[in-house]
Amino acid sequence: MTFSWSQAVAWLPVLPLAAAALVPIVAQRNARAAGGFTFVVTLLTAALAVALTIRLVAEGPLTVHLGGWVAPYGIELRFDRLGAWSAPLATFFALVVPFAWRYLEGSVPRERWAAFYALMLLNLGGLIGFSLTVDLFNLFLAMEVVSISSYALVAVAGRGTAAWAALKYLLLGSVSSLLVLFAVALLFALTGSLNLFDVAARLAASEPSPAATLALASLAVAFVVKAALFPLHVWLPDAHAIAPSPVSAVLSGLVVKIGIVGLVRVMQLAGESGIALDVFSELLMLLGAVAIVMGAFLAIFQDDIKLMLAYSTISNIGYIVLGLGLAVPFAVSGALVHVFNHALIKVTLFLAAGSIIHQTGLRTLTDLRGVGRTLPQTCAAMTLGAMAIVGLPPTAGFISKWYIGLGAFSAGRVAYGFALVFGALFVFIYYVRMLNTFYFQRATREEVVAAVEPPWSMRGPVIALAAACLIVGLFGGILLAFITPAVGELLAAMGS
Amino acid sequence: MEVLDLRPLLAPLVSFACAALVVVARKNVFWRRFWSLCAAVLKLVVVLSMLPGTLAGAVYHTPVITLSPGVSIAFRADAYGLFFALVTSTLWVVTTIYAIGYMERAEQRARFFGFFAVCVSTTVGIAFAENLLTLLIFFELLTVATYPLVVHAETPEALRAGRIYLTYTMAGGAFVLAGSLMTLSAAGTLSFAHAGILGLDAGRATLAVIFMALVIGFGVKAAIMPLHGWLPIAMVAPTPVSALLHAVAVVKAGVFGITRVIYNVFGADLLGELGFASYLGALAACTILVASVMALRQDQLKRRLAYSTISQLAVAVLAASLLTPLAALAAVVHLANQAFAKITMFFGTGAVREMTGKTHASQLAGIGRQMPYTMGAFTVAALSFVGLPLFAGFKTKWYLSLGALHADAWWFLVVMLLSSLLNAAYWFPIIHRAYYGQRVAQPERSGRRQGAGLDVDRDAAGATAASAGGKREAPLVLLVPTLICAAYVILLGTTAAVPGMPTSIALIAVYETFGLAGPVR
Amino acid sequence: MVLFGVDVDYLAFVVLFCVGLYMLVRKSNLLKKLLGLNVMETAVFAFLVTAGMIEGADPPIRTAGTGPLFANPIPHAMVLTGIVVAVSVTAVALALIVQIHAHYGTIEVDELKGLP
Amino acid sequence: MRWLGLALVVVAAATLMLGVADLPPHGAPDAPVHTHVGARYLERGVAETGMRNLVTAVLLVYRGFDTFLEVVVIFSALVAVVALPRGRAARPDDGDDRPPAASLTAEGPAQQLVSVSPVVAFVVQLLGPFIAVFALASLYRGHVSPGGGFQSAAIFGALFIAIALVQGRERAALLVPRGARVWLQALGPLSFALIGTVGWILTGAFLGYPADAAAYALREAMVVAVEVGIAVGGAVILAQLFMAMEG
Repeated sequence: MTFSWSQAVAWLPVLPLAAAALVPIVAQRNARAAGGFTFVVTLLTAALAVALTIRLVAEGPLTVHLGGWVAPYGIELRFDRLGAWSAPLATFFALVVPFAWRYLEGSVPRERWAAFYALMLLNLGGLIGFSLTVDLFNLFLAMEVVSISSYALVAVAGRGTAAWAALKYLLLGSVSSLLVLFAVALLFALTGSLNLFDVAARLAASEPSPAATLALASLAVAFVVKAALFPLHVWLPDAHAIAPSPVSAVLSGLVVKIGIVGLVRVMQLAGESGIALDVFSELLMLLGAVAIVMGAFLAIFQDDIKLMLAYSTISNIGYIVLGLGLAVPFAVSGALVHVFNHALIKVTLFLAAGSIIHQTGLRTLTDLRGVGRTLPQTCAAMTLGAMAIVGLPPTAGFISKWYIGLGAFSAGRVAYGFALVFGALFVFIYYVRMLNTFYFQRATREEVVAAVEPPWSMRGPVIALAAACLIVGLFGGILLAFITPAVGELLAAMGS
Repeated sequence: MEVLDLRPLLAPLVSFACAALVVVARKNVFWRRFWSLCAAVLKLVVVLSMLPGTLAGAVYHTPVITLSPGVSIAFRADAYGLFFALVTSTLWVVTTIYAIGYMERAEQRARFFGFFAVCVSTTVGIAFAENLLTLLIFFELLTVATYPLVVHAETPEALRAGRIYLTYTMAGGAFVLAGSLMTLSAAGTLSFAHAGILGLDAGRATLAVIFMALVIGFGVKAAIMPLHGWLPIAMVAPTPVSALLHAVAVVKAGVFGITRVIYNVFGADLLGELGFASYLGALAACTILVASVMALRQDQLKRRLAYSTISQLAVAVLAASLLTPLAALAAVVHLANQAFAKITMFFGTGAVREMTGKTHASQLAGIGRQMPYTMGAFTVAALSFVGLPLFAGFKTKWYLSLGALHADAWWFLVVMLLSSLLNAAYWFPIIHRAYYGQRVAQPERSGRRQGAGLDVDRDAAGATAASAGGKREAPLVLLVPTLICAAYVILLGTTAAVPGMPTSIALIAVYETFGLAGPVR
Repeated sequence: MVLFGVDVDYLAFVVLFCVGLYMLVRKSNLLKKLLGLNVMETAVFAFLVTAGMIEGADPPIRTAGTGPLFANPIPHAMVLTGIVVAVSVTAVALALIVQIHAHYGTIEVDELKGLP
Repeated sequence: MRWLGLALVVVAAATLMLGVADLPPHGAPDAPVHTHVGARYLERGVAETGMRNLVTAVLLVYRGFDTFLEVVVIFSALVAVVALPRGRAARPDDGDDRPPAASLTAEGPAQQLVSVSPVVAFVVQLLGPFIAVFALASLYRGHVSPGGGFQSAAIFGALFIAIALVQGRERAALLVPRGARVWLQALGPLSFALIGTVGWILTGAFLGYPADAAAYALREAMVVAVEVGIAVGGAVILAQLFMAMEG
């Protein structure tokens, strides 16, 4: 056996997925041990992903042909600059899982912990597989792993209301999955291949057909549903707000991004096959701009902090989609950087909100007055996250807003530029209310006065993430430089 | 000559560090005060240490982070920036002392002094910003850092004021962001240059949009008339905050931003060709007059001060928009002149309120006999605003008028004259009443300091307080800063060689901008 | 056979798909919605198998006496996989519906909407 | 809302018609779908994989990773169902005045869901062993004849459900011992990970199978191991899904 780094790419999704099967076995002895085991697995996955990222920067993309069958005859996983998204994915999970250790004690009965941790690992494995694979059918399967585990994670803690939210999520999610499957089937029927680039090449070589356009369009619609772009967002707020906070963090920060990764795959397909999606990208931009404003606008009326965070996800997806739709270098780079930044910020916010809810048992702004005094560290993290999500400099959110905006203006789309810049103001209205509540109002509830800072297993991740929001804001250029070559390739293909 | 140096970065960092230390010190009064003062002095020293070099023609710059080509966070202390930094950091020392006295019994002092330090830090950051991005970053930070100070009282009124303040300034920030982005896509860079970075090739319409976005953005902070709504309302903040932030740091940052836009982003030549500046000038002229009239109608002192501030800021904006060297000089020196005069007035008002609880102009009868030094300083500032020779305000008006004549803007002289008259109309009655007015026998609200003795001054004051009309001067911590500022007002008006704030730097700034042969080169 | 310009096998897929979609969209009962989803899934599977078949070909099992034409094995593999996925989703959905029924006492969307 | 749903269906129908109208005529051997990847599998599949059933060859060898994800999907379904709170803890107050919309509520944990006639019960008991043998055959001969791991899992699962219906859940549950469940349910993903690693060691490619004729037995063993993992794991998961759903 010769060790090669590209073979290690295969282990990246397999490690968490196989470990997920072991979680119930570990938990049989001790439910708490399952948490530790899961943490170790996420940590290993993150380490592997980071190691691969370093190889990637040094040597270029790593490709593994599973089973040794060269594409298009086998399944190909690519660890390129887009696939490197799996490194932050695993890292975020490695921060969320320790947070969940203590969080679960108050919200999920002990006998279901094993299932919870297994679902987390399945979710991670699915997300990684989704971002690595360039095989369309494989993409569908990875998406289903993510989806099924997400549906269950939404309902894991709650009772009926959570189940209802999860079912709404499931019904819409399944239709979108079905659209993906249909599109894959259509593309297969047209080309006889399943490898994304092979499909695109064969489409480019054949005569343009409405069927191919239909396939791409239904892929795009499906991913737009997964990404919860504005008019198709209805499933998101309830699901993300009702889920336990570590789950909300994962769902809102990471899982919705499969829609975005999927859209990038559609862009690759369209670019390589020469199918013009002009009308569609116009629509994307318009919906993105509307989503920015509407998501923020709807967030204003929420009293529940998690519901507010959920709506802000809709707004942020608007940023990303607008950036992708603009299809100019700065905007697309900004959008892809925002995929990371939004994940970082949203995980920070949901974990901080989770800490507050866990320590006080309250979740509406009206009840949480004055909590900034009893939970100073957690609330400071929340504040930093809020500043970042609004896009105030020099936080992480600013970098992405800056580049997407720059793209809009340099593409001559001044209206979209202004929509982007001013949409954030709506978001700010809400966060000001939140900050006022936390810091500048007297406590009205005893739970708030009596609250103490959460244990370190919860506080540590929150503080680390909040610090990262700031650091990434200052050194966002590195992210940008990392993603720019990939964007160049993507746009070069689309331009040809 | 460009010199690589850490000091432009160090200056804002000092007070960031201080903010952290203040928060760490928290309950410990001594260390909190120590760190606050320490940082103020240290920063002044850092800024002052750059003065000789700048006078010799050096420009210190510190690149920090490059985000992408043409976009970086970098600091650069040119003459104009240094001048602005000198004004703020000198005033910070003074205000810190005042604030220590004033906030003695307020709640949440750690938060107050922490954010106070951050505010000043960001102001210096604005002064030393090398490009629009850095400027924008500190501009937004300033907004955020001021907010806790505005809502410090945590009353519903303060929260409402805070909300209005944020709405205005965040919208302003968004305009600056949009303007910066458009500038970047039109010019390919954001670094300020003496001749401007934009060119006619960007297209007149684009340039108009950029100009409007940037001027509106900075104009919100500079409180140009239709955008001024937040300033009077934000006066609910404690007096040192109103003084430093709403007479100096925040609003001056706006004016500073506008001048940067006019001279270093567009450039005097380009703007002269485009003619946008004259609209801005007209707007500023209106602001001067309307705000003065509004000030006349305010009885509450701080609100009157606020409208006076609006009017005075517009003077600087108007001067900058005339695009002639002398007017530009006026705009630069006005930064200092107005700041010192206005802060003197705020200090005086704050002291009066502290001692007697009086907040309205109509209540001030006889106060001049009670607090002679405080009201003396107040009078000096008022005279400066009216524009009497030997006071700082006169210098501004002098250069401005000369500049206006150069620009053939005779109407501007009329505006100046009217403004002086209006200033006289709203300051002199107060002074008159203070010295000659008879105290009406009314049940007055008592000042916060009556009765409870904390320092020596107050004991004396408290003892005499009972006898109406007796002397009850403010304690030294409040009085000394007031007097220092008043002294500066006179110094600035009489001599060019004010320690720390020589007119020659302002001259260098103007020479640099207009590409003239400077006095030292 | 061609009907409305579309191969009749594909037409069957379209009809089946739309029947499922109609059930999903218009039925108030959650179980019926789920059935609609399953019908849609079946439609897509049928489409896949149709796309992979060849007139008169043998199943892709190369034992003695078969050939020379074989159906494409990939769609079969995909459909097999797809069925398992569909079963999994259905299982989760059913479990959720049981939950909803236990909590609300109903699985009619019309009634659920009014409930907290 | 009424017409919106209908409109959606009509639009979907129109779009789909437009899309499929353009497809290459189905059933023609020269369509691109038949001449590309599939053709190669048909041509060289037997030689490359040693399997006559090319569907199984695709599932296990060419696209083994898909199948890995597939067993993961069904495993997630089980975990998902287990993760949900038990359904029977309905609110005590809503039992009487609101009649159940569908007969979802079970009467009691130990009772049969459906009353089964003795004839059916007898037939199930009679056929049970044959069904089991059929499932095993389908598993073992899956790579040369119709069948395979999943089919076998489905048959086993169906058999389990039939037994549970006839003999009661408790009796059926004995078929899958409680202590072994967590191991058996994990067999699918684990066997893939294990055999994948073995393949990696032997061939240098994850999920690879040794191709040379000498390693025939080894390859056969690996394939059967994966098939057993899929079948047993899948069957246990299906059985548990059934049990978890209502008790």
